[in-house]
Amino acid sequence: MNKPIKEKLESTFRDIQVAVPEDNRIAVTAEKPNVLAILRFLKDTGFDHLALLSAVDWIEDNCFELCFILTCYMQNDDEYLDSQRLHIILKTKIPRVKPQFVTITGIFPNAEPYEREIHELFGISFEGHPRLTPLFLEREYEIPPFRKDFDTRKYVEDIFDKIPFVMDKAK
Amino acid sequence: MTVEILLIVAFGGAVLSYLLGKTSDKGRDCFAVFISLALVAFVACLYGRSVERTFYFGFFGIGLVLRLNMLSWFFAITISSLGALCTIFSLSYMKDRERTDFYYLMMLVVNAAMLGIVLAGDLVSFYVFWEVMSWSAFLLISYNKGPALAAGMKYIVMSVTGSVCFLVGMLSLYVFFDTLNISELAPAISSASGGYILFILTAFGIAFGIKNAVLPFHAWLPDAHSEAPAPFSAVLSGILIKMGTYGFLLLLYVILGLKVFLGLGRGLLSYHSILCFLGAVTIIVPTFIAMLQTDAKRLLAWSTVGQAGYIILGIAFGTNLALAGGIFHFFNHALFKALLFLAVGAVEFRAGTRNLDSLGGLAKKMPVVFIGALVGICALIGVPLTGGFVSKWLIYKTLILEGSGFLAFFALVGTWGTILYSYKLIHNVFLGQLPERHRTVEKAPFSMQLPVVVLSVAILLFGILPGIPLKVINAIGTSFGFEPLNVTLWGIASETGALNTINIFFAVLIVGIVVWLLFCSGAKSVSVRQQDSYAAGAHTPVDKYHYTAEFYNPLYRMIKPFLRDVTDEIYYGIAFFLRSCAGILRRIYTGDVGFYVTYIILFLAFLIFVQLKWKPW
Amino acid sequence: MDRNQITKWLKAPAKMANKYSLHAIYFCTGCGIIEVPPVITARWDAERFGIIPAATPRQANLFLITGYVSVKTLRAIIRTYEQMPEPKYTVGFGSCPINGGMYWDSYNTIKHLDKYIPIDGWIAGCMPRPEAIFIAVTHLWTLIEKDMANGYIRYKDNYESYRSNQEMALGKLEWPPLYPASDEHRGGE
Amino acid sequence: MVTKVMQIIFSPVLALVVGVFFLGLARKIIARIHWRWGPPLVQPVIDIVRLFYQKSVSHGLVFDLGIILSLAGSIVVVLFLPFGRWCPLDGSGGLLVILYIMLLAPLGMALSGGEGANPNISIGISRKLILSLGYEVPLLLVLLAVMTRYKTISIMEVVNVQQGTSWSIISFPLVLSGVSYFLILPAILGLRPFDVSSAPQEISSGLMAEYGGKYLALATIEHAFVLFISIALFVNMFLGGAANPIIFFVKMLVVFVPGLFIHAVFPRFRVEQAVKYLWKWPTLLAFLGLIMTMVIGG
Repeated sequence: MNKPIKEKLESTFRDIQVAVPEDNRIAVTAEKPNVLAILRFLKDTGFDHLALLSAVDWIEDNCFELCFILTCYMQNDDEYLDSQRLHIILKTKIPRVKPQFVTITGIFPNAEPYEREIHELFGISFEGHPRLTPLFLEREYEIPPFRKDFDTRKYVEDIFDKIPFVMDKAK
Repeated sequence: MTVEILLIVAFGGAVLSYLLGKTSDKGRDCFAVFISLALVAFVACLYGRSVERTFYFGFFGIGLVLRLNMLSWFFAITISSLGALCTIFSLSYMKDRERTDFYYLMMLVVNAAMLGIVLAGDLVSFYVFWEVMSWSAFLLISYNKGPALAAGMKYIVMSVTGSVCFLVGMLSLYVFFDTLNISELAPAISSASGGYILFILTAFGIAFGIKNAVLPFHAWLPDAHSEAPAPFSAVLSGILIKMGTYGFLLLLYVILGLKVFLGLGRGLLSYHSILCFLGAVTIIVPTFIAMLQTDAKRLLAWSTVGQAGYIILGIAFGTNLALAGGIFHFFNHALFKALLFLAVGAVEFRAGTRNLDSLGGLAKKMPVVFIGALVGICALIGVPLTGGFVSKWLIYKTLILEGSGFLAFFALVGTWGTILYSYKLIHNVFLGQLPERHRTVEKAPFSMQLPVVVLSVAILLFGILPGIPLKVINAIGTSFGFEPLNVTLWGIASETGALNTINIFFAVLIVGIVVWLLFCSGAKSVSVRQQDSYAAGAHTPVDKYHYTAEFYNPLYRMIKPFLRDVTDEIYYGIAFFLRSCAGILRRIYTGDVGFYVTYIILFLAFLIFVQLKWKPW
Repeated sequence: MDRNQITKWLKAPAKMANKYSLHAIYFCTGCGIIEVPPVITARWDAERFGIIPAATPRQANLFLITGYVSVKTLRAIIRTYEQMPEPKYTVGFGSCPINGGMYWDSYNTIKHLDKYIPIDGWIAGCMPRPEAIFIAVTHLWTLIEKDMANGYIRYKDNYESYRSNQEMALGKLEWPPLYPASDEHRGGE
Repeated sequence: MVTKVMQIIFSPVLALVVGVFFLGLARKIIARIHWRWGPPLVQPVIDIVRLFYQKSVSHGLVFDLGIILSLAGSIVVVLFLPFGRWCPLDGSGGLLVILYIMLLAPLGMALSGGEGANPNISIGISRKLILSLGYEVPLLLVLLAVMTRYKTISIMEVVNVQQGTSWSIISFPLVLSGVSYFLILPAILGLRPFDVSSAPQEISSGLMAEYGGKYLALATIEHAFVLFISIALFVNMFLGGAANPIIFFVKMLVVFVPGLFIHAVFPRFRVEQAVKYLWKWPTLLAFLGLIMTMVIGG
């Protein structure tokens, strides 16, 4: 099952690398412009479930990597063979200095909270996103906390350790 | 101080106040209040006198007979006192409304007409005052335009059909006995045949049933009560409904007499048991409908229909205890229903709305009205220290001891339905959190608080010392031919189970004080602002945290299929059917002259043809 | 357990009653909550010590904070603590409320809970076993006996510093202060 | 006269002791069914003493007066109920007054809860009133059957007649009413299948959500009195009261304990399910009981 997918992908798109690390895994790395086309193509071929959208911070080569994991929603029904139960991971790199990406809620509406989370914790802004407001965090951070250059120990020292213990007046 | 001066003062006062209103509003208000208080004083000092006077005007020979006995005195005192309180209430309720002179005129005319009905000695004057009352009530119901007009129309159509039945009954009586004086009718009618009596009963029964909102004829009441202005809807449901009760009493006990009434028909099919069954059903159905209303006045209107069922049940059951219970419940219902309507009117006057889902927390803003409404619903439910309990106790005792358990069951389940909808009224209007938009609501004006306080005190007084009204009711019972109850100041003393409200009062008082001391012995409690209530640690948003809507939703889901208002649909069906018939007729009477001329010519031709052919003349 | 000694009851009924009827409200913050069900059910029955779960903070006098405290739940914990009526005791489960525990350097957990609300008893352990919880309860009894379980009194005396700590950690708080500074409205008795 | 005053003073105290003992017994029995050791029998007393020393929160005057009215209502009902040979206020109203004063307690709690202005409380009140409408239908049929059977409305007479002849639960028409009353007893007492109005998990104990120290103490005392009243009513009407209080207490125990077994293991009804159940079997039995008494009673 994954052989034909691999050929089809390579035939339709030019500068993408398709690797098959295991029998039911396909890793596709692509450039930013044709990510949307690939996503739409995969969705049409039956991978209609965006399992996860996450970001990885490669601080050494100064870039963020967005990973989209797609599966076919009904794949664990019995008419699917074991070999057909596939996970496709699509990776793309974006520069770390002013991270920008386009929203994919047009194709996968359930990506909306993922993108908000990545925006809040990594600082990657997605244009076209309906509401890019903070999702979890209570406080504001200059460096978004999930970035590698965010020093948690220093943050704890100058926020929480500054709060004094309560000296009991009575004693 | 004789009876006719009372009526002259009543009607004259109404007209005078209208004329006075042309010059100065202040003068008219004080004069109207003065007149209604004077009426109360006049009626009070007529106590105990039974008088019969006839006056012959030029009205082609039929004289106006005025009669005063214990029964009519009891009704008259209730009418005049309630009328006085409602006029005082409407001083500030009607302050900045237009057409207030017309309102006061109609209000005093309705009072005077009701006094007239109660004092009427013969059926003609009874009918005249009945019509005056119905029409002035119609004018008052449709006072504030809009939907009130439709409600007024519905009311007047039904009460006119009632009056027509009354007229038919009256004329047949006149034809048979050629006298319409009530005291002469009574001996004559006992000689009439059973069938004729049944016809009289149905004719008058329909007339009084419509006015008393017995079940099949209750369709007009919810609309009329919720659209009428608050002080008038208090009079409407407090007293005007009870004119039907007075009619039933007059018909069943004065005209027909006890033996004839109970003798009609056998066993279950006798007239009195059908009336009892009708009364019992009237208790149940409106109570469940009242539970699900979201408009305060409509809820109270449905509860009026329910409580009228108690009175019918009490009157129709035919033992001295039941009669005493029925009449005492009429008196209590007049008091607490007027109190509740006045309280809701005060809330509507201040907060601007009477929709139960959007009100809340007004107890802090309007404490006196809240206490009044609380006493009102306690009396409505029949909580022991209020009058409502004593009258219900009398009815239940006789129902049980006479062995008709199912009527008692219907009435008791009605009480539990009353608890649900009366608590909903208090909870949605006065308890709970005060919404932002009602934060600027201030206290009800004094002229609204005075009637509420007076009525609450009266309810509690007659609840703790029921002997005062029971003595008068006992006299009424004996005048109807029942053997007297031995009435003590605090209830009934009889071997088959006595009632002693003083014991209950002292028990509740002492135990209440003991519990209050126990309460104060605990650690001091800290008063907390409205927003500081438990919300699982979350912040309670203003206005969004607590408001009550669809209070009895689970019950509503259960009894929804049974709730279609069948009688309303029937009446609207008849109305639309009649309208369509009229439509057909319209095609013949097209209204332009040409058609009429052709009709005449055709008819003449037809006549000539018949004459030529058969020569009948 | 000196519960059955009538003389102690007659001498100090308030203290004895507070000891042997602790209505606990346990706040399901972190992982500690999984320890509470076995404590109140068949194997280790807490009811024999007089501890029953209470539905709302108004009915409770023992507050169990089970597990790490994130910045978001601190707001709810402060609100619940302030809604409990006076003689109230708090017990912190596990090492996270003590000093942040495993999440000592995390950006969104509260390290020392007793900077924000007074804590009467700590139970060490990265989720203490039920026996440890009962040891804590008996220890709390001795504290109550010796009048040392005075968390709520400390809270009232140093309310300003507690409040300022809370505002430093959480920013603006939506509810007004429990004991207003000028002490005229609430009359801090 | 003096014995009457003594009765009036002591019968509420006795009722309180019996009620609180029942509360303690209930917790012990439920614990044993759950294989737990369970608290000492006097645990409710300890709780009440602690609650009286605990400060509390009040939401205004109606919040306080409501709970006082509700407890006063329950205590006054106890004055009307015969306990063994004692019946303090027998001569003033009988069963009808008991029936009507019994509604003072839920009304008082509802008023004070309404002032508490908490959505949990309002849901609790609406459920409590619907449930009370549910179990009131069969209860009224049962009371009417007893009253028409003995042709009286004073409960003392009902007890005296039963002392003479056999218990009324054995005589034919009233066995139906007795069984129906027993079926709705858990609903009146608020035991597990019907404790929908004070469910701690869903609506954080409904009416008692805002009750702190002394309010909760008064609420538990009021629950103890309601326990005593409903079971004493059952024993007086169907098990023939008792010559002396000890036998009366034993009879009450016999009636109370089976309800607990159901309470310990049963999940909780929703309000509609509870009312549907109450309006089906118990009402049918009570209805038959009333018809039979009217037919045989003649």
